[in-house]
Amino acid sequence: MNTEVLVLYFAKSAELAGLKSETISVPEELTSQQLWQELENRHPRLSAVREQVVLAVRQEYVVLGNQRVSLRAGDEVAVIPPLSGG
Amino acid sequence: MNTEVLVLYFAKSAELAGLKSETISVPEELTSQQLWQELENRHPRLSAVREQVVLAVRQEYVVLGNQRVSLRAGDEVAVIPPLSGG
Amino acid sequence: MNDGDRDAQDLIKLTYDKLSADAASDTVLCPSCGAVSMFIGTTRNNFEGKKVVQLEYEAYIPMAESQLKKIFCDIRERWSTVRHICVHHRLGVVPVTEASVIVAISSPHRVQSLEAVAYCIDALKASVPIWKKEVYETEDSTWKENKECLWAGGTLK
Amino acid sequence: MNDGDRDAQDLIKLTYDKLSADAASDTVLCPSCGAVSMFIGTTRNNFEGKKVVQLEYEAYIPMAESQLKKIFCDIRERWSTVRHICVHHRLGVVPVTEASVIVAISSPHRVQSLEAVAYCIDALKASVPIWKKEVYETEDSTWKENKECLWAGGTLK
Repeated sequence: MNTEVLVLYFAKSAELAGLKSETISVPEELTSQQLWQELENRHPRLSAVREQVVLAVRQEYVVLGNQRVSLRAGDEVAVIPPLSGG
Repeated sequence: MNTEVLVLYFAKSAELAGLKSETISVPEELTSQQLWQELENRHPRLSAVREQVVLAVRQEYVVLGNQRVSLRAGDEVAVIPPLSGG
Repeated sequence: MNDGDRDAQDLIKLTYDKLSADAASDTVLCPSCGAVSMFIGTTRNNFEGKKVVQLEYEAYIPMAESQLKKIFCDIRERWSTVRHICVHHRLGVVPVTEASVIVAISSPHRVQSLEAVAYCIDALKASVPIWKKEVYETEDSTWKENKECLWAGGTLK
Repeated sequence: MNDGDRDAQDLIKLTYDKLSADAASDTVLCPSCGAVSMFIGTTRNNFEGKKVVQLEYEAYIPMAESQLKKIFCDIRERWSTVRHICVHHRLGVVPVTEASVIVAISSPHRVQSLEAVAYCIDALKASVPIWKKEVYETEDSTWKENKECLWAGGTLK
């Protein structure tokens, strides 16, 4: 089953995706790597940061890999390039 | 030979001596311990801080002991109780 | 002996306004504390020989706040005498020499707040979702990467 | 790349006026530095169960200035990238929670100024001729002794 989530893009990922946020439909259960692939399929230029990015799901960091992610309608997913605050 | 020097008292030593500064006549050559004794002779209550005091001669610290001190007219000698700045 | 002391405060502000050291230090003052330690991060005018004209910051604001709160919890576990903790981070355009971040921490004695400030800025750079773009005189720009960030530089370390 | 940078500044002020964190940090800002670290010593409201109403500071002013300059030299030897160093120390009456001392140091990267600030306040307490008297609610008072001072507590250590 699919569900609608809000995806936020920051910093370089926003420049590559060409937008700051969008609502997309994705499977309710998938791995973090598969979730990333959904985003990369929509915005192929995101592949440039694939090796140096993590996601945040409901404001918690998730690295790309085999971790299972469960999503519900309205959940917030963010693309987090390397941090540079401070 | 004696010479006249300006003695400055700070913090507790000023309270014990009852004054903040005075000009006194002391030998031109003496040890730092003897210089202290000159001050203690003038102000016996200073003995209360004898074990926790150093002098400053021309704005350089000198501990009480056998160090030789050479004084010239107008030199500044200060009584330095334990520091508590900051 | 804490008459007049407020409860321990966690003070977080992400703002487009200019930061103030006095404003940050005032928020952490407390009558039972003898020490306020602070760190102010400012915009440098150069990077590897390129002249920087300004920085631009953006943040994932709600998550930045929740990550800062986690850091504050860690600080209170490590330095139990730390009293108030304040982080002000500027967003948007920050001209050269202006402050991008101010960390201020109070404690009864100075060692704890000095150590906690160093820890706080390290942890902020490693885990708080804020980004800066350096804009050069040549009109190009680069998204920076903190060396403290685990997923910077290509592989998770 | 130090366009617009002043030469390294040693900034010392002993003053009866209220201290300001902004004033201290402003004096050490420089375009090539990304870090300003600060320590603010404030008056605590208690000491061993006694309620403190104010502190009174006095200094051997010219020697305090020369001792601070020696400390600044030591800092520049140990941390060669340290840029500007500022110490503001208040004299006379300092009410509870107000600042008695502010140390502010700038450096291109933060580790050096953070370490140098900790060193500076330790060294100041150990060797700069300034004294404080704590005045208690009970109207008695005590001349304080820094544990960092080698001749405090009865014997030279």
